[in-house]
Amino acid sequence: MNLSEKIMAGTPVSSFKTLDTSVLLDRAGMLLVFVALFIACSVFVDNFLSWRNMAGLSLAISMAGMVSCSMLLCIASGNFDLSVGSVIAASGCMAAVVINLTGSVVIGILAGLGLGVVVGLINGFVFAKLGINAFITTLATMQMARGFGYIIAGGKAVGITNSDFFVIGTTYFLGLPTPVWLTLATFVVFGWLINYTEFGRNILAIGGNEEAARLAGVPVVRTKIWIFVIHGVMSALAGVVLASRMTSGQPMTAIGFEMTAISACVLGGVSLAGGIGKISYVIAGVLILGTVENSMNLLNINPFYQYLVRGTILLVAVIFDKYKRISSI
Amino acid sequence: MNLSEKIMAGTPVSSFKTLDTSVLLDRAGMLLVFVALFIACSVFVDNFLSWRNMAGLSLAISMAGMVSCSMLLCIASGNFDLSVGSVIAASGCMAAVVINLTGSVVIGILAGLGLGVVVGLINGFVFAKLGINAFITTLATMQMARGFGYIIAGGKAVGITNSDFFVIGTTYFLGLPTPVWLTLATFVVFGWLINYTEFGRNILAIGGNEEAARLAGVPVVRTKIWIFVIHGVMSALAGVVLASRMTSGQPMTAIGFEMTAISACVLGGVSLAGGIGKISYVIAGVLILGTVENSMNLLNINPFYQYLVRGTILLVAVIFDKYKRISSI
Amino acid sequence: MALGSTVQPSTPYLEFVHISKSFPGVRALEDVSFGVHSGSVRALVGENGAGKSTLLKVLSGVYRPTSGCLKIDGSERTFSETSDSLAAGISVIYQELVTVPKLRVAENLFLGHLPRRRGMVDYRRLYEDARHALDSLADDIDPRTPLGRLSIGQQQMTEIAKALTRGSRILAFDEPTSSLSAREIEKLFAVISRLRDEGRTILYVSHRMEEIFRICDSATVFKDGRHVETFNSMDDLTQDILINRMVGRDIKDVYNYSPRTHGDVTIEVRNMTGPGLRKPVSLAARSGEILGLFGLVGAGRTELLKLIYGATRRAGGEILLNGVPIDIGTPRDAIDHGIVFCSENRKAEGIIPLGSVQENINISARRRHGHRFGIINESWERRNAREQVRALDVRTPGLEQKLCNLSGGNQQKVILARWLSDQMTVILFDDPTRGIDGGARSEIYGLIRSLAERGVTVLMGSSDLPEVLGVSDRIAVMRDGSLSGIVERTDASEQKLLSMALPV
Amino acid sequence: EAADKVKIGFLVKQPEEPWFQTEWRFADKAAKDNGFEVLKIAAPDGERTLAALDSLAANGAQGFVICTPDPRLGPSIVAKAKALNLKIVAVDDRFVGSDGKFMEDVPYLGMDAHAVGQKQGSLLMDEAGKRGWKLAETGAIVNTFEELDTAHQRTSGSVESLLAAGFPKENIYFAANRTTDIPGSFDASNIMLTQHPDKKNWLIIGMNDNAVLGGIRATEGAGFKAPNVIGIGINGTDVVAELEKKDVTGLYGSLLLSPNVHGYKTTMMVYDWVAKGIEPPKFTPVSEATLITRENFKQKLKEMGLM
Ligand SMILES: Nc1ncnc2c1ncn2[C@@H]1O[C@H](COP(=O)(O)OP(=O)(O)OP(=O)(O)O)[C@@H](O)[C@H]1O
Ligand SMILES: Nc1ncnc2c1ncn2[C@@H]1O[C@H](COP(=O)(O)OP(=O)(O)OP(=O)(O)O)[C@@H](O)[C@H]1O
Ligand SMILES: [Mg+2]
Ligand SMILES: [Mg+2]
Repeated sequence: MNLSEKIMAGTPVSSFKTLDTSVLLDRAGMLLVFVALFIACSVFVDNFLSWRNMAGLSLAISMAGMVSCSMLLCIASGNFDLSVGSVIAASGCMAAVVINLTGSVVIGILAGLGLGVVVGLINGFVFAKLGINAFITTLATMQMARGFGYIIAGGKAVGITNSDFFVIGTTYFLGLPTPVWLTLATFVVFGWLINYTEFGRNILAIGGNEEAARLAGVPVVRTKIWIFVIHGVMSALAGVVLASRMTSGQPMTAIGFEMTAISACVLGGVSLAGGIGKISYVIAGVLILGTVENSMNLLNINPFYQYLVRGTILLVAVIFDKYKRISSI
Repeated sequence: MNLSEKIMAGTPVSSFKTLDTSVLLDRAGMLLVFVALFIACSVFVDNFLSWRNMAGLSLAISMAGMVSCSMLLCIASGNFDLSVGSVIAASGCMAAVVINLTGSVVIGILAGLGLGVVVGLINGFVFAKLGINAFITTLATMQMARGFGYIIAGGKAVGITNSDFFVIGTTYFLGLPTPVWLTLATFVVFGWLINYTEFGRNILAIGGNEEAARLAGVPVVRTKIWIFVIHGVMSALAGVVLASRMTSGQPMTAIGFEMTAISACVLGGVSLAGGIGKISYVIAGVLILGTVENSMNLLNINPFYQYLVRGTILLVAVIFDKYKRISSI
Repeated sequence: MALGSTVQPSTPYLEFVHISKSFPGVRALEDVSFGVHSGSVRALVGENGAGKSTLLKVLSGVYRPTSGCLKIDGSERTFSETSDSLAAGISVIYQELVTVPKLRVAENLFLGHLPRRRGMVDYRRLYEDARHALDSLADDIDPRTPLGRLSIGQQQMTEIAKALTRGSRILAFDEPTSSLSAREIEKLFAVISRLRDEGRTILYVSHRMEEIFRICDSATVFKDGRHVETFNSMDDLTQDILINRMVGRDIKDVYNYSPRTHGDVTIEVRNMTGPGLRKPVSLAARSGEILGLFGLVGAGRTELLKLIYGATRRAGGEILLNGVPIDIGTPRDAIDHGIVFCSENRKAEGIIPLGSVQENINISARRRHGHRFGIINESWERRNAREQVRALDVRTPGLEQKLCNLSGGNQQKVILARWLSDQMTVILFDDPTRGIDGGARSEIYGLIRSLAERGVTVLMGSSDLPEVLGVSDRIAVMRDGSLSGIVERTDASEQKLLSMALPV
Repeated sequence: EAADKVKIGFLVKQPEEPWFQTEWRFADKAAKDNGFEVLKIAAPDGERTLAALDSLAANGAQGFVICTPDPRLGPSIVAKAKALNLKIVAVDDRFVGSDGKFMEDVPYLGMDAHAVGQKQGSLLMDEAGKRGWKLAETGAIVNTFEELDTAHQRTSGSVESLLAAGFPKENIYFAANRTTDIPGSFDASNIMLTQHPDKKNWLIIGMNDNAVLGGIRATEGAGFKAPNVIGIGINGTDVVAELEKKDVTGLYGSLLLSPNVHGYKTTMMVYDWVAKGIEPPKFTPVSEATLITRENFKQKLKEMGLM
C-alpha cells in the first residue's frame, strides 16, 4: 500500500488536510493571541495605536527581543541561562568605564562585548565540559557578573562623556529607533540560524534527545559552549545598547531580566524541556509581554493591580493557546 | 542457576563492597562539602563557632529550610514553583491584616495558611489539570500573589498589635528559636513523606518517567495537585512565621526567594529533571547557602565582593561534589 | 559496489582484543577477544545481561573499555566519543531507540551529517536522500513527519535507515527485529544481505534463533560477560547446540502448549473507537484464555490495548467485565478492575529509570498489599521484590540497583514482575518477550500459561508469528486500524494470519 | 486639544515603597484640587523609565515629575523629554550629568540624602547621651545597602555624624544587607550582635524604617532590652505599628520626611508650568525632617494628613 492509497484510506500517516490546518494554527501559535490582544488594546486603550506609542512600544521591547532570541537557543537545547540580566548590567558598565578611560567608543564596545564572551565561555565550559547543571552554573555567574559590574562601576552609575557612543541608542532610521532595527536584525539572524544551519538543527536535536544527538556524532559539548557564548555576546550587546540609550552604565539595571527573557520564550510556546525552537514563538512572547506592560501604563492602572493583571493575562494567554490547539486537533 | 549460585559464581550480582563505598559517598553528597566548609569556617572565621552565631545561623536558614523541603517535592516531580516568595509575603500580610481585624491569632494564622492553599490549588489545577507548564503557571501566580499582598496591606508593612502572635517567631525552646524547631520538624516530616509513603514514591516516579508512572496506575494529576497545595501551605506557614518574627506583615519581603529555595535543592544535588528526592540533599544545600552568607558577613566582606564570593563558592561546591563522585567510581 | 576485497581469512577486518568493561558492582565484559571478517554477518548471542550490548557500545565509543582495545583492518583504534567511531566507519543500531521525536524523520536520518550547501542545510537534498534511504526499508514513511508520530516499529525502521545513511563499513545491529513484524524483517534481511555482498562487516545481536540461522554466517556466544565460543560456520551448528552453549543446558519446546478449559467471558469490548483505530473494534475473551493479537507494524494493536487500558481516551465503545459495563477513564481505573497492561515501549512507558529495582517492582502492587494509610510497608516490599527477582531470574547486583543500569532484557523482566506482584483478571501484554533471551522467553511463556491456568484472561499483542501461533488459544488479526478477523488456534497457520494481516 | 484635560506624569523608582505611595496620593490630591489628571507609572530601572516616557507622550501628557531610579540617567531622561516635548521636575533624587556634577538647570525639589543621614546620626548620639551610655561599651550597627546610591549616602551621612560626635570608630559595624526588607537587615544585624558580644548598648542605623526595624528585632532576639537599644528610622510611615505597641521597643523614633509635600508641590510645579507657563525655580529645598517618637507621632502624622 503506497502513500497515496493510505491517504485515501485515511490512516494516521496520511490526513494531510487535518495536518495542514493544525500545523498552521500551531505555527501561528501565540501570534494569534497577540493579534487578539493587539486588537483589543487598539479598541479599548486610548492612544495605543498612535505612531508615537508604537515607536515607544517597539523600543521598550527591543532589549527583551534581543536577548530572548539567544535565550531561545539555550532553551531549545534544554537549558536556560540566568546570568543574562547581570551580563547586561556588567557589560554596560564595562563599556562605559572603558570609553571614559580610553576615549574610544570602539574599544569600549569591544570591551563590553568581550565581557559577554568571557561569561559565556565560563558558562559554557563549566556546564558543557565539567557537566555542572546549567541552573547552578548560570546562577553562580549571575552573581559574579553582577558583583563585577558593581566593582568596576564603583557601586553607582557611570556616566559616559563621549557622546559619539549615543548614536547606537538614540538615533532614528526610517522613523524607527536604531535599537529596534538591531532587534529586527536579531530576529532575522536567529530565525535563519535555527532553521537553516546545521548548528541550529543540532541545538534542536540536543534539546530533543541529547543522547541521540551524541550517538549520532553531533558535537554536543562544542555546540553547547557556542550556545552560551552566543548568548553571552547577545546579552552584552543588549547591555551596550542599553548603556548608549541611558548615556551611562548602570550596575543595578536589568535585575530579574532572566525571567523576562525566559518567560517571553515560554509564553510564546517554547518548551522548557527543549527541542522546540521557533523564532515566531519568541516574537509572539515578547510582543505580548510588551503590549501588556504598555497598555497597563497607558490605562494608568495602579501598580499593585498591575501585578494582578499581569499574572492574569499570562495565565489567560497560555490557557487560550492551549485550548485553541486542542480544539484544532 | 538460582540467585545464590550466581552470587557464588561471581557474576554481576556480587561485589557489594565496591557498591557500598560509592553509594555511601553518593548518599553523603553535598553534606561532605558542607562539612568541609563548616570546618574551614570554624578555623578561619572568628566567632563562627559560637553558640550565639550557630543559633543566629540556624534562624537565618529556617525559612529557606522550610520552603526548600516542599520545593523538593515540586522538583522531584520534575517541576518547580516560582510563586513561593510571593506567597510568603502575601500570607504574612493576610495573617497580619486578619489578626488586626478580628483580634484572633488563630483565625489570622488560618487565613494566612488558607491563602497558601488557594494559591497552591490554582497552581495545581492550572498545571496538572489544564496542562499549562509549571513555569508560566507559577510565574503568573507569583505576580498575582504579590499584587494581592500589596493590595490587602495597602502597600506598606502591616504592624501586628496582638503580641500573642509573636510566640511562634520570637520564643526559644531548649536554647533554640521556635522557628528552628519548626524547620527541623519539617525536615523530619518531609524526609518521612518522601521515603515512607506511597505519595512520596509516586512523586519520584512521576519525576522519573511520568508516562510510565501513569501507566503503572499512579494518580498523576491528583498527586501533582497535592504537591502544589502542600508547597503552598508550607510557603504560607513560612510567611506566617516570618510575620511573627518581624512582628508585622511585609508585602515586599522575600522577593526572589524562589531562587533561594530552588538553588538550595539543586546545589544539594537534586536534579531539575526530576526523579531524585533526598531530603539530605536539601539540608546540605540550605546549610551551605546559609553558612556562606553568614561567614561573609562575619568576615565583613565588601558587599560587592560578596557577589563574587557567593558565585565562586556555588561553583566550587558543585564542581567539588562532581569531582568527588567521579573519582569514587 | 563492493568495498575492497572480500573474505580474507587471515586478517579479520574487525577485532576485539582482550576487552574488559566494568561498571560499579558489575563486570559486564571480561577479556573478550574475537574477530570478524568483512563481507560476513556475525551473530552475537547470549542470555540477557551477557554483555552483548555493552560490547557494541564499546565498539561505538559510548563506553571506553576498562582494558583491551579494538583493531580495525589490523590497526589499533580507541574511541572516546561516538563521533570518532562514526568517522572510522562504524554504525551501531542500538537496542533502545535513540531518536529525537520532535524532529522530522529526515533530520533524524541525517542527524550529525546533514547535507549542506553554502553553509546552510540543504533541505531539498535532505528530503530526497531521506526518501532514498527509506525506499528499501519503509517506503510508507513520509520523511517530513515528526518522528514521534510513528509507531515503535516504524521508528525502529528509521533507526536502521539512519545507520545506512552513513555508508559505514562496519554495521552492528542490536536486536533490530524485536519490534518488527514479519514483513519488515524480510525487508531488513534483504538489506543486510545486500550490505554483506558489498563487503561490509556486520554484527547481529538477536534472541531469535530462526533469524540467526537465516542470515548469519558465523556466531559468537557470550555468557556472563565472557566469550564462550565462536562458530566460524553455521553449517554443522543447530539451534540446540547454540542454546546449550548460551544457557548451559537444553531448552525444550519453548511454547509447550497444552489445551486448557476456558471459563466464562471476562472481558468484552464493544465498538471501541479512538485514535489509531479506523473502524470500531469488538472482541471478547474468556477466563483462562490466551487471545493473541497479531498485525503488521502500525496495524493498531498497541492502540487497541491502550484504549482498553484507559491509557488513551476512547472516542466511543464500551468495556464489559464479567458482563458488567465498567468505566475506565485512566489506567488506575483499569488496575482497580484487575486489568493490567505491559507496554511494548519499555523505555518511554515502562521503566522509572532512576528508581531502584525494588521500587519498579512494587510501584503498582503496593496499593493493595504493602501499605496502611498510605504508609509503605518496607518489609513486604523487600520480600515481594526478592521473590519476584528470584522467580523471574532477574540479573541485578541488588534490589537497590537503579533500573537503568540493568540490561534490556532484565528491565523487561522487572516490568513483568511489577504486574505479577498483584492479582488480576485480565492482562494486556504488548510484545511481552521483546528483547528477552531464549531461556527467559520460555520462562515467560510458562508464566503466561500459568496465569491462564489460574483463570486470568491474557490478551497478547505480538508481531512474532511463531510466538503468536505457539502461545495463543485464539488469534485476533488487525490490519490498518481495524480488526480483520479472529481465528481459532486449530484453524491458524502462518499463511492464513499473514494473509489476514496484509493490506488488501 | 484645548478642551483636553492637562495630563501630568508622576514616575517613581519604587512604587511598592510607602514613601512613593504617599507622594502619588498627594499628587492625585493636587490634580483633584485643580482639575487635571496625573498618570502614575513605575520606573524601576532606566529601560523602563524611558519606556514610561514614551507611553506618557503617547497618552498626551505635557510634563512629568520623576524620582529617577538612578541620578545618572539624568542626561538621557532630559534628552528623551526634549524629544517628546515634555517638561520635567525632578523629585527626591537630583539628576547628575555625565561630568558627575548635578544638572542644575533641571528643576528639582528634594532633600539631601546625606543630610538626612547626618540628622539620623546626630539624633542617635543625642539620645545615647541622654541615657548616659558609655560609648566604649556601645556598638553601632550600620545596615548598608551599597547597591542603592541613596542608601549609601544616608548611611554614610549617619556614620559621619557619629564620628563627629566622638563615637569610637572601632565600635561602628557595617552589616551589608542582602535584601531591602526586614529579614535582610535582621540577618545581617544578627551577625554583628554575635560578633561583638561584649557590647552592652546598641545604636541601629539604616537607610529607612525597615532597615532599622530588622536591627531592632535582632537585638530583641539576642536578649537586649529596649533601654539598651536606640534605633531611629527614616521615612516615618513604616513605624506606626511599632510605636503603637504596648511595650516600648528599641525603636526610639523615626525621621518623618514629607512625601506629601513632595508629591503635592512638584505636581503643582509641573502643572503651573504647562498650564500657566510659570517656570518653577531650579532648586526648591524642603524643610528639615522631623523626629517622631512614641510621644508625638500621632499628632505629627495627623498634622501632615498622613494618618
Ligand atoms: N551503565 C551501566 N551501569 C551498570 N551496569 C551496567 C550498565 N550497562 C550494562 N550494565 C550491566 O552489564 C551487564 C551486561 O549488560 P548488556 O546490556 O551488555 O547485556 P546484553 O547482553 O545486551 O543483554 P540483553 O540481551 O538483555 O540486552 C548487565 O549485567 C548489566 O546490568
Ligand atoms: N500520537 C500519534 N499521532 C499520530 N499517529 C499515531 C500516534 N500514535 C500512533 N499513531 C499511528 O497509529 C497507528 C497504529 O499504531 P500502533 O502503535 O497501535 O501499531 P502496532 O500495531 O502496535 O504496531 P507496532 O508493531 O509498530 O507496535 C500507526 O500508524 C501509528 O503511526
Ligand atoms: Mg542488550
Ligand atoms: Mg505496537
